[in-house]
Order: sequence, then structure tokens, then C-alpha cells
Amino acid sequence: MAPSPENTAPSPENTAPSPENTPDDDREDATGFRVSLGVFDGPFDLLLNLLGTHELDITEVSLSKVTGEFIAYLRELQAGDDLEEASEFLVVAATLLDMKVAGLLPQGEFVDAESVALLQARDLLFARLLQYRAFKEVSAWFARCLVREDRRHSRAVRLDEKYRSAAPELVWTLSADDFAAMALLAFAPKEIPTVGLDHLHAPLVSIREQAAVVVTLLRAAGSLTFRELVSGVAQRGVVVARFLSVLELYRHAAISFEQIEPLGDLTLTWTAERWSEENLAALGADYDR
Amino acid sequence: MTDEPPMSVARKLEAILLIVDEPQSLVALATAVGEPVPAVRQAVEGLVADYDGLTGGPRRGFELREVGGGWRLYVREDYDDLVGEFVNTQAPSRLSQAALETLAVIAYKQPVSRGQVAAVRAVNVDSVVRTLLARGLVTEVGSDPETGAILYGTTDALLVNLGINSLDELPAISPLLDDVDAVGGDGLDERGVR
Amino acid sequence: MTDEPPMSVARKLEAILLIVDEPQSLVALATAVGEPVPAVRQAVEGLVADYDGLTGGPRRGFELREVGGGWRLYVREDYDDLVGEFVNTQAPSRLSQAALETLAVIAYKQPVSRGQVAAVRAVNVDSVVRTLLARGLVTEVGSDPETGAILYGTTDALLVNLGINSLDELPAISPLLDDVDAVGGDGLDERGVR
Repeated sequence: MAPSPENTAPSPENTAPSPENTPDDDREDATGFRVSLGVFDGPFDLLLNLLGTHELDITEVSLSKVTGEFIAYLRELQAGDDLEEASEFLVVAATLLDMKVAGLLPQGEFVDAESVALLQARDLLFARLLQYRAFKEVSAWFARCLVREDRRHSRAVRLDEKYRSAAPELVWTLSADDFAAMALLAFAPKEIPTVGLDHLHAPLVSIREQAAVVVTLLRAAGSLTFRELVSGVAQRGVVVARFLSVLELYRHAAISFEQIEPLGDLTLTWTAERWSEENLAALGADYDR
Repeated sequence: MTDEPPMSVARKLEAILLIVDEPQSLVALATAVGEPVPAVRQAVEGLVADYDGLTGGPRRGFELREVGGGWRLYVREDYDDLVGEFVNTQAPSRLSQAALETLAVIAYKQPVSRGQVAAVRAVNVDSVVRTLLARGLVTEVGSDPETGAILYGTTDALLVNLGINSLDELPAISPLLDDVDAVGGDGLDERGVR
Repeated sequence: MTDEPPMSVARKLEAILLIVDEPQSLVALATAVGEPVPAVRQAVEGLVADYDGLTGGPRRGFELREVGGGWRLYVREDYDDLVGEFVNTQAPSRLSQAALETLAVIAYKQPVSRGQVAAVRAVNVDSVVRTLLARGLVTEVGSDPETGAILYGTTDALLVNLGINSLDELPAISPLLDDVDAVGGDGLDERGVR
């Protein structure tokens, strides 16, 4: 899977991990390395592996060798068409490249803001790598425990009929329509697939999910003020999403609204004559990322 | 008794009896522990006496009983009231939101496996399904021919609670369901959840 | 031992333990049998020794184990292969390396958002978190008051699956991470790691 240390590539310049670049290469890892493309679950994974291959300490500054291989790997990865995955590798590659460039420049002449920033970027990369390595190592413990417990059998049998009747009478308050609304909530798409930008801007309230709530509430009540629609909601994001979904529903002519005076209460009325849940599924598509 | 070999027939039977849901015939038990039926019969009789406190140990809170041609562990009858009270305090009289949503998913998608329900709700539903089973609102209706996963459906008790006569009277929400099937496909790893 | 009163704490516990399908804390058990916690603790310890064959009886095919913060009857490990063959359960699919790493990050850094987990692993973890949710190993524990991001934590089911009693039993990894917390002052992990 991963190249073993003795198969270490001699120099970064000719170790692009594609065999066609090294036709006369007698190291069997040329193919081995290529086969392993894609098994790296992330840039840190690859970086750790490369560092391990070269037996470099991850606090070692001289990373130029690893940088070359990393970038060569990235070149291969682009064939995979997975933009998101590629961009994750790209961020780390850019940092590595920065560090390599900095290593080539004359040292210690200026301490300007730029080099300080670079230093911080490097430290951050190392720190993240260290952190990642710690979690990676401990994940082996998780795997061991999970496998061990997986084989164990605990007593978990059905409750005897005679004890079932001992349970208190069920209090049931839902009508068939309430129940359908419940189903609607349960089936409403929970997660819109997102590009992993969460670490930049923390997410995410689903407009579609909130629209399902708005639709359910409005259809049940016929008419509500927006204030009522968001009563009890503590999260600003949810309020915003409900408002956006109101706008979207208005666009679909599913509701009408009325505001008697500026900044006064907004009264929403359900007006859709033929509302299909398909509308809901498509709602807010503009906001999908 | 303490001198017995570590993996005696009786001990192996104890292991099997601990996890079985249904009464097991002597033949089934013999197959399970890989011992001849007469030896199993003897060991079962030994265990009955053992749990009844006739072999020097205490009279256990459970007993080994033959019901409907099979053997199974039961709570000893003396403790029925205790257990009944425990079950009573454990079971809430109202269903939780999670239970209601799970019930709704089962109602609209039946027959459906726990794995499929979990995929729709994006949470593990094992304990909730157990609650619904215990409440008689859902029941096992078969198993998936390919995966062997148990499939669940709703019962007449749900219809009664909802005040409708048949599942056809459930309000339609079908357009969303098509979506769900698409999502359910990748929501989980292929094998689903046991 | 045969002289004990018929409804001793230990016997009542046996009855309750036979019908529960989740680990029961000492407090829950004490409530169930209507006895003070110290007496229950002592009785539980007595039962463990009893089933382990340390009190004159045989070493049973089952054992009483503390897992996930509670007590529950288990098949004794020696008999797991026998039982495994009998029930022929398909083992749930193994978690991928990515899922294991994500699980580790959530376990040590909880409550944590997907974004924060993604930052540690330098990859998008959305689908992996979904799998962990469906397995019931992690759960939503709230949301970030500022960003509204859903925060995740681990469940008791994870403890049971790991065979441990509390998060304190996770191996220590802080020595390696102290460094990081100092550097990570970019807002990545204010909360640090236990």
C-alpha cells in the first residue's frame, strides 16, 4: 500500500509518482506508489505517509523533498476530477511550496511581516499534522475495541408479552393529518450536500427544512404572523432561514403577506390552491452551494 | 460441581440460552452446542434444578422453563410484580418526537428495515424501534430476501390510534418519498445497520 | 447461601437483569428493586463473583459486566464463538479508517462541529459523520450559539461498543496535543482536548 522506507525515492525532482516518468526505474515502488493513489484519505494522510517514507521528523524544517512528491501526487489526483478533494490537497501543497521557497531564499536578512506569516503558516501546518497524527494513532485503539466488542453478545431479548401489558396506557394525541405532518418532517431532506467550506464559514440551516416547518405551520393555522412563525426560535440562523423560505414560498405563490404599517407585524396567509410536496423539494435551490 | 470442565454442556447451554428470543427445542439446543441430545437433555434438567436452588446454590431470580416444546429463560414468577412495576416506570405514556418520526417513516415506507429507517432519519433507531415494538405499534412483517434484515410494518393498533380504517387513508405525502429512496441509497454503507 | 431469604437483593437483580436490553446504572437498579444503592452495589459485586465461579458454584456461560456506565448480562467471552455461530449475525460492516479517525476526533473534542472535525482531518467529513450518526455512535448535542453549526458528541452506545464505562477511559492523547492547543490559537480549538 504505502512505499516502505527502503524504497525511498532518491530526489524530489524525478519522483513524480507516475511510472511513465521513470521508465528505467528499477525500484518496484514506482508502480506501488501509483497503485496507492487514492488510498490517502486526505492531505495530512499523504503528508504523514511521505514523512514516514523519508523518516523525517515532522518538526523538521527541510521539507523540500516531500513537497516535490506531494505536488506530484496532487498532479495525479487532478485526473480524478474530484474538485473538492483536489482543493483540500491544494491548500496543503501551497503551504508546503511556500515553505520550500522560503527555504531556498537567503535566510535571516529581513524579518518582515510576510516571513512571519509564513512561519506561522508552517507552525500551523505542523501543529495540525501533529494533531492529526495523534488522532490517527488513537483511532487504531478505537478499531481494536470496536472489533473486540463486536464479538461479544449481550442479553437483549424481547420483553415478554405479560410484561408488555404492564406498561402504562399510551397517550395518543395525533390526528392522521398531524401524523402526516410528522412524516413530512421526518422525510424532509436533513442535509443538503455541501462543499466542505464549513471551516471557513460555520454552517448551516437548511432553508428547505425550515420551509417544511413553515408550510406545516401555515397549512395548519391558515394565517400566522411572522413573529408567531419564529416564536421560540433562539437561533438567528433559523429565523433567517424561515424568512428566506417565506420569500421563496411567496415566489411560488403559495402564500400571501400583508403588513399594515412599516415595520409592523407581517401576516402570512396560506393561499396555495394546489401545493405539491415537489415544490418543497425544489424550494430554495438557489441557496444550495 | 466446581470441578466440571470449563466448557461443559451446561455452560455452553447457558451461553446460548442467554441470547435466544424464542424457546429452543432440545434438538435445536443440541445442534447449537454440538452435543448429543441425551447429554443436552441431562444438562437442561441439571440447569433447571440448579436455578431452582436444588443443587446447593441459591434459588435464582430466573428459571429455565419448557414452554411450547422449547426451553427458555424466564423471570421466576415470584418476581413478576417487581418486573411489571419496573417496566411500568420505564415506559413513558407518551411517545417521544424521535419515536413518532420513526413511526411515521415506517408507516409510509413499510415494509422497511431498521437500516433504511436509520438512513432516512440519519440517526440510529434501534432502541426506538424496540419501544414501538413493545408498544405494539409496529411489528415484524418479514425479512429482506437479500440481506436477511428484518422488515417492519405498522399494526392495526396504529390505525385505531389514528382513527382511520386502513393505511390507504393516511394523508398522501408521496412526492417527497421518491426523493428519500434516492437519498437512502447512499445514506449508509451498503450493508446498512444491523 | 441456600439460607438466604427468597427475595434477596441479588435475586431481585437477577430478575431485572434478565429483561433489560440496555446497561443499567446502579441507581437505576436500586430504583428497580427498591433497595439502597450500597446494598445493590454489594449484591452486584456478589453476582459478578457468583457467575465467575468464585463463590463455590460453576463458572457460568454468562457473566455480569459493567459497560457504558451500567450493568448488563453478557455471554462469557469464551463462548462468543459458539454463540456467534448459532446466531450467525452478519457483523455490521466495519468502519472505514476515515470514519474511525472522525470518531476519534469527535470523542476527544466534543462538543464539536463538522467544520472543526474537517479542519483536524483536512478533509470534508459530511458523509462520514452521517454514517456515524446512523450507527448511533455520535449524536447531535446542540448547536453553536454564534454560528448555528450543529455540534456533535458521542453516545452511550459508543461506550458500549468500545466496552468502556466512561469517556475517562479513553486513552490519553493530551501530551501530543498540548503543542497544538498553543499554536491552534487561531480559534480552531479553544476548547482544547481533555
